[in-house]
Amino acid sequence: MIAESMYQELILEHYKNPQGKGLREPYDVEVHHVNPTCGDEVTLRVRLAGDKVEDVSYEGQGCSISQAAASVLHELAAGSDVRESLDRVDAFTELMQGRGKVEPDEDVLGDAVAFAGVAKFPARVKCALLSWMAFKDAVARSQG
Amino acid sequence: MIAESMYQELILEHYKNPQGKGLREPYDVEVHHVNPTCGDEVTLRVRLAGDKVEDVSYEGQGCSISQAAASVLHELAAGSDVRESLDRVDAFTELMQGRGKVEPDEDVLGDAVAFAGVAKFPARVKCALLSWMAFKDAVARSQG
Amino acid sequence: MTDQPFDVERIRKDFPILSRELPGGRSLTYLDSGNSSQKPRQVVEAMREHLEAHYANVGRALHTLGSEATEAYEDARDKVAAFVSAPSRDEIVFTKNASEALNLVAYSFGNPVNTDERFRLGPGDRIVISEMEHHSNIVPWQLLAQRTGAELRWFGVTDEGRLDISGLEELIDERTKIVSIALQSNVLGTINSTSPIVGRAREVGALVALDASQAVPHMPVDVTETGADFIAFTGHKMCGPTGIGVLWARAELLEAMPPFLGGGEMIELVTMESSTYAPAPAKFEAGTPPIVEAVGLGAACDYLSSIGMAAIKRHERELTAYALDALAEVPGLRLIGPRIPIARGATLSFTLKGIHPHDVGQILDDEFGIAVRVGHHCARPLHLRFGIPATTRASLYLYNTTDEIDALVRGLHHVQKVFG
Amino acid sequence: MTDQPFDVERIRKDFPILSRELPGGRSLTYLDSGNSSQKPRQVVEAMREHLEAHYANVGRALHTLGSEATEAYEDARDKVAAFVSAPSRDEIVFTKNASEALNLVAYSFGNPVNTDERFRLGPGDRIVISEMEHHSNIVPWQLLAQRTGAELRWFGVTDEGRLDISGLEELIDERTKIVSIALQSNVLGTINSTSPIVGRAREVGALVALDASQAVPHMPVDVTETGADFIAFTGHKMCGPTGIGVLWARAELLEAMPPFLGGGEMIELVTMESSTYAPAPAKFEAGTPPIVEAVGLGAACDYLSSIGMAAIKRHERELTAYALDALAEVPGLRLIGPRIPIARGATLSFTLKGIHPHDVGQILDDEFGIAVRVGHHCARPLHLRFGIPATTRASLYLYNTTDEIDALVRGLHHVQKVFG
Ligand SMILES: Cc1ncc(COP(=O)(O)O)c(C=O)c1O
Ligand SMILES: Cc1ncc(COP(=O)(O)O)c(C=O)c1O
Repeated sequence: MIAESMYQELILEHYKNPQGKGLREPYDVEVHHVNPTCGDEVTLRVRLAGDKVEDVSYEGQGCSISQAAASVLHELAAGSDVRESLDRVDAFTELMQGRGKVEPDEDVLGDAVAFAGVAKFPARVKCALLSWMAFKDAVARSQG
Repeated sequence: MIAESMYQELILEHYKNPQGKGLREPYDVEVHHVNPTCGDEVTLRVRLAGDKVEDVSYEGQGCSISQAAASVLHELAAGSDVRESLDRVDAFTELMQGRGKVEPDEDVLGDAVAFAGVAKFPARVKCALLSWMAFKDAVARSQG
Repeated sequence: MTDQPFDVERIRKDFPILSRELPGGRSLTYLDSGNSSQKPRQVVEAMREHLEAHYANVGRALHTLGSEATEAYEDARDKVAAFVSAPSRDEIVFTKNASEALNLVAYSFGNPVNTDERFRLGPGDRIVISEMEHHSNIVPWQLLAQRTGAELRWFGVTDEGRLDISGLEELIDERTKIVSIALQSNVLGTINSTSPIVGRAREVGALVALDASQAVPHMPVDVTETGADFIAFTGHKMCGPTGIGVLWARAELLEAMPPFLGGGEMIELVTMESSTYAPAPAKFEAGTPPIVEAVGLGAACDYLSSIGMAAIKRHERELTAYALDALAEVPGLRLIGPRIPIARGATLSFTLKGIHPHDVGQILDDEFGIAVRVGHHCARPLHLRFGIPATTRASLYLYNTTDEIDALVRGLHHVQKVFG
Repeated sequence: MTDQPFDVERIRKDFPILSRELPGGRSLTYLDSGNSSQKPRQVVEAMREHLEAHYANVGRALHTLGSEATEAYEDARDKVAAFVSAPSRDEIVFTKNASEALNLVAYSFGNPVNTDERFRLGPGDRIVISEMEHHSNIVPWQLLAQRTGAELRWFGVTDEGRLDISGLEELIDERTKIVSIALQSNVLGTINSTSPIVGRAREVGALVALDASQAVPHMPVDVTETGADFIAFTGHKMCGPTGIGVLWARAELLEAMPPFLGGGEMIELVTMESSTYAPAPAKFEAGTPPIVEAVGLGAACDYLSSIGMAAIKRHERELTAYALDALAEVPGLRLIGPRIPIARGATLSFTLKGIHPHDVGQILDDEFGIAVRVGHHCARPLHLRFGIPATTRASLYLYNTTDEIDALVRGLHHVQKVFG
């Protein structure tokens, strides 16, 4: 099983009821990322205000993992501190690339720990990371 | 074990008391063959008289297998029918290259069946065949 | 033997993993044999026994274990040769997998050292493959084209998932040196008819390679009958272990080909300045070969032969017919590949409307212990051809049952409920 | 752990084959580990267990078995990385044996597609090896020289069996692109000091490869400490299975190198026109990898680590000192290689005056069940250097005892009686 069923439900929940989905104005930067292996796509916008992430809005298509991951990202990043949200991206990346060996820190990752089980499937890691990488990219560009 | 001990003794016997060793006159053709892998060498002369192999004389150096094989060759070929001796070479070659799967025919091969066990060691097959191949080559040349 | 009824329950008992309980108490429904097959205990046991009682290096060792190991290794070559009716055991080269076998063939072309005209390749020359190939029968040829400047061309695929040979004469032209095609597609299940391609290749003097990775495990294959020059397949898809593949090639071609990997065992005579090479197959088996893996593959050939490849093929055809009908009932299911159980194997790839294959696979596994493969199955160009990024694939083998197909269909209905 | 006495009797119990009875009731004295080592039951059992309970293809499968298999395969990479202190697990490429690893490195040079200056190779450029190399570290470079027109040069060997680096500066000159040397000779036992060679190579901008096939099984090897760029070794000589070898290379070089074998798993994105490649190590692992073999190799690393490589090295040094003294007493015995147990491993090659090595090996095996290797041990140029066609080689490992050396010496006396 990819993860405990509680977490599966959480992923499904986010998939069926994505948080903050849709592209919104105003935004600083828009990026478009594709996972060529499975065709998943995401268009993502960020709006920063000083040290804060004011909004993360997105539109995309793909499997439940990639869609739910975008929803969870929105939940965790929108309204949070920029530095903190980037740390969270790093923690999530580490978890995903950890082949199931990295113990997720629920304090840092919140609902994103639901994806822990994905880390055991190299082919799925990119699905989970798609929107997170897009977010990191967008933040870097809006700061750069 | 390379072969039953009776056969080993037979090989050792031929090695220690090689039959017909030494290069003799007259001869029709002399050939020199080398086994590059282990450095074994043989110089071999044949003297044919019509359908008969009148003499096979040889000189060489190498392991007991290659030396004994030359001695057995002499015993079987010298004084025998050319056609028959070439058939024997073919049977011996088949036995050696048969990876231990070919049942030797003692009527055809005589003492040469002692080498049956060698066939299981690809690295040794060439030792046993060295003088026999030289003989075949020499006969072909003296007929050609 | 082939007249006996096919006793799938008895066969399943030979595969310990099939009765394994998955975490959460799920039982296993393994429908991913096209990816890799499971191993009967006869194969596992042959390997264990060899490791514990007969192991040594082969060829060069002159002691008892060395002789036993050499005999076991070379016996495996005999078994594989017999399994595909090779004219000579010396035409069987052991590689690490089918991919290495195909690369070995590709690297024989355009080698500046080689003088055989058939293997000369450069700008203006042509390599022909197809759009339904596995990446392992695409990338080696792309790399070859890049190294040599030759041109890579390919057959298309029809909407029904058959090879489109309408442009055969133009595609395989006088400049073509090599044509390399799958005998059976790992996505569509399509079994390609080789005779038109071989016939045309002969006309223009091109050589023909067949990727038989998905064919040899599932039907009787007689290498000579295919008319091909090279045939690649792989141990792990035919009840054998990982770490071993096979290249069959006509003896005369193996002789003409330059060596690929250099090292121990493939040589005749080495000096610092230069070397001469052993005759095939040793020439292409540099270094210590997959000894224990060969023993396992030999045992796999014995196992499959004891059941009979014709019987296995028949069983799979029955499963395929059953599965095609069953899947046709699933709403929103689009099958990619032939819809009729003719000239196709037991590989069933499909999409479910509105649901990503990843999600199909995850729910099937999570809830029912059903193992299918999802993604592009190392055949991305074929998926692009059908305008889809990925499919769900159920691939069946001798140990699968109609009950398992029913389970799959039930699982798909559930998937549709979850994501509905 | 390393303070405990080395309990060789306990270790021997882990290797079922060592207590096997040979035909004719002979017991086995296995002195051929340099050719291939025996396997402890921990390794055999790990492979059996994987095959019977966790087997599936790796990476691309998304079901429970696929996840278990992937985890087991990638865990093995972690274990191997830790075993040789690799800075990153991604620097561990699984190949089929050491020979493939060395060929992989050789094929990275002079590839017309590659643009990295360090790997460009053509006429005027130089490849440097040594006269004590195994054929697997000679022939790949000869083939490379032939393909590219580069020049192959080599270090000589002293009468004592040491690498002759007196001409170091001349040999490794500004035109040198790659130097490839054995860390430990499979005939002489000599352990080469790499620092002068690496130092000189750095001066001229050449890369350095080490053939560590005979080193990694016998002593602690820290890849970074060697200073080398590439290190090759092989599973079957270190208590692991056949069918798997390892290439370690610095991450940055793996990135710069062109792909070698093309196929599934080594790609990122494939279209019919062209492909992009996965990052290393996947880039160099085309096709289904040696999954079960990796599991076995991982278990072998665990096994060796549990005993301790330093302890194994110490044990072998004691055996070597004992064997050198014992063999020195045998009349007419000429040792080829260092006579003192310093900077040399437990590999003892020798000739017996007037008796062909083939005969030595045959009698030792036939009469006493002693397994040694006879011939040129895939190092013919080295034998030519010493003016002999072949030697008898006893090569020892963690499970060997001084009693077995005594048995060898008794056997040699008997051989001399038989052929006296
Ligand atoms: C020094 C050395 N290099 C390379 C090899 C080749 O290893 P493999 O046969 O596993 O490719 C060997 C062993 O045969 C060896 O002893
Ligand atoms: C059609 C086809 N060709 C080639 C391969 C490659 O086989 P391997 O992974 O054993 O190299 C596969 C399987 O992955 C396949 O299905």
